[in-house]
Amino acid sequence: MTAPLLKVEGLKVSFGHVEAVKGIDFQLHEGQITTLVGANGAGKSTTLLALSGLVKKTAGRVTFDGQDITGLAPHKIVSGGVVQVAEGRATLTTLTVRENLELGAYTRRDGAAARAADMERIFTLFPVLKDRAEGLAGNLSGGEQQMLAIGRAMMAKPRVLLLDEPSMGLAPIIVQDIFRTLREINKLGLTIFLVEQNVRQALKIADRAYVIETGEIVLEGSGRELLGNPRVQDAYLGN
Amino acid sequence: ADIKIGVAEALSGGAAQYGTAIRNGFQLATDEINAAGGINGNKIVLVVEDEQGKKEDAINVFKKLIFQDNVLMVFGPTLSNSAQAADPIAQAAKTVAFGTSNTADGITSIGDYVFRNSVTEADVLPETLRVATKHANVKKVAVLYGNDDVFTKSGYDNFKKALEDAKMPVTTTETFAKGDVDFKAQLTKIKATNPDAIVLSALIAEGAPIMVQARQLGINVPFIGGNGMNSVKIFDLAKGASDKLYVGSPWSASNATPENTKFIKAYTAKYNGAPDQFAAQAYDGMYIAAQAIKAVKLTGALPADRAALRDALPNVKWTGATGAFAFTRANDKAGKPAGYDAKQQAIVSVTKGTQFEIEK
Amino acid sequence: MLDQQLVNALSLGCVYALFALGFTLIFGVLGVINLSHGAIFMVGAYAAATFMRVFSLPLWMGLLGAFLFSGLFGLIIDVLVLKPLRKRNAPHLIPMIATIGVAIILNNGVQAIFGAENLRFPAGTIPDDALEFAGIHVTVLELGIVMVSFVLMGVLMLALKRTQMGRALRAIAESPKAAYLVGVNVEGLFYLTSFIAAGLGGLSGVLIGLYSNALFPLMGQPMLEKGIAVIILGGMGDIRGAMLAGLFLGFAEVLSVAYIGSSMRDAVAFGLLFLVLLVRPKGLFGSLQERKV
Amino acid sequence: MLELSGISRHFGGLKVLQDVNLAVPDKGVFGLIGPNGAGKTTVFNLITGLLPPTSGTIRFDGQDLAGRKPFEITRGGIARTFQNIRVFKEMSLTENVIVGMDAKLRYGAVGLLASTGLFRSEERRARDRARELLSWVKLDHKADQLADNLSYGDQRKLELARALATEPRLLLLDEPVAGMNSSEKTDLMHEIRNIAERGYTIFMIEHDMRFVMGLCEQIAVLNFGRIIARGGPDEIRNDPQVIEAYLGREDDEATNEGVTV
Amino acid sequence: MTGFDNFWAVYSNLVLSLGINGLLALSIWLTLACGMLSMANAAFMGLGAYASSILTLNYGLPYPAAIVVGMALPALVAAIMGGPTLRLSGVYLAMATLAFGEVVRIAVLNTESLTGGALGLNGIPQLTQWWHVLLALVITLLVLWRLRRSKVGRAFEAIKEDETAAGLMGIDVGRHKMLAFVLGAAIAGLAGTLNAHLTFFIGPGEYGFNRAVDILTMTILGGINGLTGPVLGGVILTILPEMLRGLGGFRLVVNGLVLVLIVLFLPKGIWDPMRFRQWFQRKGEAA
Ligand SMILES: Nc1ncnc2c1ncn2[C@@H]1O[C@H](COP(=O)(O)OP(=O)(O)OP(=O)(O)O)[C@@H](O)[C@H]1O
Ligand SMILES: Nc1ncnc2c1ncn2[C@@H]1O[C@H](COP(=O)(O)OP(=O)(O)OP(=O)(O)O)[C@@H](O)[C@H]1O
Ligand SMILES: [Mg+2]
Ligand SMILES: [Mg+2]
Repeated sequence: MTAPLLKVEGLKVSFGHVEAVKGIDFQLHEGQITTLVGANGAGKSTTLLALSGLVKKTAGRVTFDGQDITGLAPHKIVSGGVVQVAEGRATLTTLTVRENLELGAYTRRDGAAARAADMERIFTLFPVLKDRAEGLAGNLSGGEQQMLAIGRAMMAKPRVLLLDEPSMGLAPIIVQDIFRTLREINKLGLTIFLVEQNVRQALKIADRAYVIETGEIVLEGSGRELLGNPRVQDAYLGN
Repeated sequence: ADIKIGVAEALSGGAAQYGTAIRNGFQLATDEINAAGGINGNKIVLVVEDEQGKKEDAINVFKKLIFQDNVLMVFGPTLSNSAQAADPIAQAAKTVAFGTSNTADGITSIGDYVFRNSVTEADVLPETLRVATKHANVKKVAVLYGNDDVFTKSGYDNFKKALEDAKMPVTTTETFAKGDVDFKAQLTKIKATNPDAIVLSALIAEGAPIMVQARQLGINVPFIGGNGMNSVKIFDLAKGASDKLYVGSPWSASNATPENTKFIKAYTAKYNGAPDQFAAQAYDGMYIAAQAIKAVKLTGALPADRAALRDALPNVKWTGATGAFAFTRANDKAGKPAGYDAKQQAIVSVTKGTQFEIEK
Repeated sequence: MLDQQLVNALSLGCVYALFALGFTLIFGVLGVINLSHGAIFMVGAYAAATFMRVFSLPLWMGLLGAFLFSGLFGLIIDVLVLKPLRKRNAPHLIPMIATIGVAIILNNGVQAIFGAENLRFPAGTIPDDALEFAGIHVTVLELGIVMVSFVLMGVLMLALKRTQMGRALRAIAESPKAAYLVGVNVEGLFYLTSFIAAGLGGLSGVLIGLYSNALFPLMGQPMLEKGIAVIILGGMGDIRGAMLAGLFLGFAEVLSVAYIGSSMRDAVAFGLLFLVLLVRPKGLFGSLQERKV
Repeated sequence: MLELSGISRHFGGLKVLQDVNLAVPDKGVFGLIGPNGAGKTTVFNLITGLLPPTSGTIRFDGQDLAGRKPFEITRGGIARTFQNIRVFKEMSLTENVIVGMDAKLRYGAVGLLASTGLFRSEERRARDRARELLSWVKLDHKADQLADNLSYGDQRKLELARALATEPRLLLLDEPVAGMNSSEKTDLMHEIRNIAERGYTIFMIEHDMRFVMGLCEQIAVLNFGRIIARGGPDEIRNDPQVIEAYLGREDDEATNEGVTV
Repeated sequence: MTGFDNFWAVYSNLVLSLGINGLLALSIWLTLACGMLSMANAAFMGLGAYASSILTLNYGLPYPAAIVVGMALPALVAAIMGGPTLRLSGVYLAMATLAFGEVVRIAVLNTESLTGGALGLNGIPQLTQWWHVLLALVITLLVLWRLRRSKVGRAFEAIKEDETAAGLMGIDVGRHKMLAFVLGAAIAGLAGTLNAHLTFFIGPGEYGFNRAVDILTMTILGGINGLTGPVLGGVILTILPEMLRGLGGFRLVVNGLVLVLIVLFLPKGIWDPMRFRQWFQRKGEAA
């Protein structure tokens, strides 16, 4: 197997006296979809925020493409190519759709033409964004905002895309769209790390999966394996 | 033994500019007196406290000076408002409170331990008006004053009365507020009424820009100012626009009496800057107090000494930087005799170039 | 008279707006009502006056010096005071209280160094004489203030609207977390904002100090009161709103002096402001959401 | 029980709801589904008095709700949860729930100031009741924690308990299982069913089809501000219009689990 | 003179100011507790001070009656202006209330025959006794403490966190806000009355912007999560400049520095039980 693109070792995060993530290890391989599933409060979002440098890691090491990025500032992590679509989307509602997308390219220094080309690419992926480009992002419906959030993250030319529950609160038809899109952009070569409550679907599209319980990784395997794992079925699929 | 005298002035906050000048005046006089051997061989020791120009602090400082530092008498506070709050403390403690900068009505009504040598404008304004009218042919005036400040507001009250007494028509009365930087709205309005002079009750921080902006609007009539404008700072702050300002006051920078010349020279040497009226009155205030102390036999029993000082003060006659000085009895609200005000001759001067010129 | 008064109102309005530009910038981006802005304003004026006197510098150097010097102060305040509070997630009024402390330090520090009395810029820094057009008097300085404030407004608005950094600043204003997620160096932009806002404060200190020609340690205090009114009336951190609200206040004051009476000026101006708020509860341009802290 | 007739709501030029007619029957679970931005939450906002309708009337138990303030409507027996969680973060779970009982605590100013026996017994009753409600949603073991420290899913459950504290007859739930995983959804499904069996009427917005189909006796579908379908789960599941607008086709490998189950 | 008499002679005013500032801090705490940043309390203090002083000074009204008026008038004004104003939120409410304060100040300046204008009112009888202040503070604390522990306190907190959600929990948001605003005004009026009858003099400059900011500072600095904080904040801000008297010219610089340091190291206010608990726990762990 090739060396992992992103490697996390012994990651711990505490809030005051509560340890939300208790020393976890996992790896993302280039070009794969990896998923992290778990119950409410298991520490999934915290893990992602720690990867992006938005919460302080109490211990652990993160290597990305062979380089230690553990203590880097959030903007350095983004410019390095690790970009997150956060829980609740964090669209900038007072900016227009186009401005949101342009801001996505904030860390890029490769010229306006390249950025414009990427924006066109995103517009082909999500045509509705093109229609609403000059409108305020706050006026988009929940699903459209989710698309915008993904599109904005892609404007950063990420090498790894971190997604925190992208399907939450979306109509079934949109959820299908989102998962389809994820697979499409994955096929374009993007590495994806997906946190989902929608465990079944996440496992279905994942190459590799981890299960987290109260801050610790308790199971790992390929998506298919875990889908068939009785413990997973029992705890997360509600069968 | 040393004679402890309390000084409660605003050394910080908005009134610090005046409080500092006052403190300097006291210090200068004290140094001179001590250098000349003190009072009957006793040195004066000043206990200086900052009252920030706030009434609560003035009360606290008065109490500290009177009850803790056991001073013989207290000078201050800087602002009339603070005096209204603090002087009753001194009155109740039977200790002389001596104001050198309080010009508002009613301060000396508080009681018979309250003294001041600051002249209320009521006494000098009629004279200023008379002189200005005579020299500048004033037939009607516009009035401009700061209506949110005791000093400028009580100045205005006296102006108003003087104008009524002199049967001088007023074309319009305008106000401004402390801290304003733009007075053109008022001045434009004044200009439209075509007065022969503008009567101005302001402190220098606003008075100077008012004069500058008036000239910029093409208003070239004389200004008739109160105590607050009586400062050589006007030549600096309103450079190029400072001419034709009439001020009346017992003290003038250009009054060439030997006492005043000596004071201005000593002050300038010591503090590296020209004195103003606040410093002059404080300087004289200390000498006046010294005269009274010289006249009493200090026993060391504080209450007796304080009472004796009070009894001796009203009799002091003194000629200092502000000219000949005597006290005159004031009445309280019920009309009974209370504290003591100043009785002094006003000098009227007008700005010309970088000088106040005395006009008769 | 009305024409002259309208000119007066325009220049007074621009005085308020000029002060408010930096003030509203820091309010908008950092979400802090920076009550030391008045002190920074004063520091800028003192700095320029001192530079110009001691080194006999021309006005533009004084302005530049004031901008850099007060900007530096703003930066220091951010690093030493506001940043630790951000890190500690302080409740949202706390930074404001801290800036009160900073203002006390600056006001009294300047007084301890320069004394309480009025200072001025060297005479002749700017021509004092008024120009006259059709009976209307204006000074070079007034024209300068009007121009500078409109130009600054234009530059700031354009920068915020059109540049990537401007978008980033607006992003921070809405949600620092979202800004982090797109890779904005949020801390860096906080520093930059503090620097520029304070620099603008200092710049306005010089221009307004030239206008009144009487500098004193507490000269920023009255401006601060009016400035707060202006930035809130304008709507959270809205540059255009600050400009408009500044003009509103200027016109309200001048016209109430002209037609109602100068002793009622502030009551009329603030009464109107009160009424405007009742009609537009988020200020003139308050479409922006207040950040929930 | 609840009846919307001819309801429209516009925001400026945006016609979010157009002539919506809905009747929520007494007892049982009623569902409202529809694409994102269809206007579902707006319907709840109108019912609870947060927004006035542009036209139309809303009746609850035969009474017109027009002009009533939100708190009056709540006191009248309608409670809700929020799509964007709105728990009181700085308060403990117990306190959160007791806030919901505000109108039910009957001690006056005197009782309050003098800490009378009535005051104490009422406060104790509130505390006991809060604990009971928290146990309904299995949060009683965290009763004294701050709500802020709960995870997303737990906060949703807390909102549910808090809404129940107002003693509603009609409970409006806006996406109660968003952010929960399947087994948690199953748990909550049981809990909601229990609540319904206790006699509450439930009106629910949800995107999770398994959840909706499993709980609701009646479902209405909103699309672009209009009701496009109404009926039992099976009818809705097979309605071509609903599939087109909302459910999507099952032509994908990663189909929505709700549809396949 | 005994030590205490001596202390009291020098510091009685300071001590009573502590109590009065404590009352002011509590008056704004009440509105803050309800999520409203109202800056009108300085003006309410002034209204109380002027109303009661005019009555005792010119009409010889007995002090208790004057106190009642000094509380009732601001409360009444608050009730009238609360209607339209309390719809505003955050800094917009702060601005509207500041504007109201400014209008009150100008009104005082312009009603000279009644209020003395800029010259203020002087010769106000010194009727405030030490126990008046103590009693006022104790009763206020008691009432607020009871409020806090009841459904009213919970409602305030809920409104502070999320007005909409509170309304949908059946809480009459408007009435509770009004209650906090009016009660705060009455307490501020009480403080104004006590202060006016302690210092012989009142003037319009005392109740402006600076006072409004001072009051807010005391409360926030002390900490708003309880009643101890505001009182403590009032005490510290009153005593601090007095304690620093020895420092001369730079004393207020130090004063400002202390303020900044307190805020930096205790960002939730001085009285922050959570932090105390944390400290104890940390010590416990270390041991
Ligand atoms: N800022 C915080 N302060 C204190 N505790 C926190 C904080 N953020 C998260 N936690 C706690 O950390 C734990 C993990 O939370 P996290 O948000 O990572 O869970 P999650 O797996 O994403 O859950 P969900 O599916 O509900 O989003 C939870 O118990 C939560 O209460
Ligand atoms: N206050 C408002 N001002 C302007 N537009 C609004 C407002 N509230 C809602 N809208 C618009 O109304 C439409 C319907 O919103 P609503 O929140 O009711 O949708 P929804 O059906 O609940 O969607 P979702 O499933 O994504 O929650 C959206 O387009 C939204 O942008
Ligand atoms: Mg999460
Ligand atoms: Mg919704």
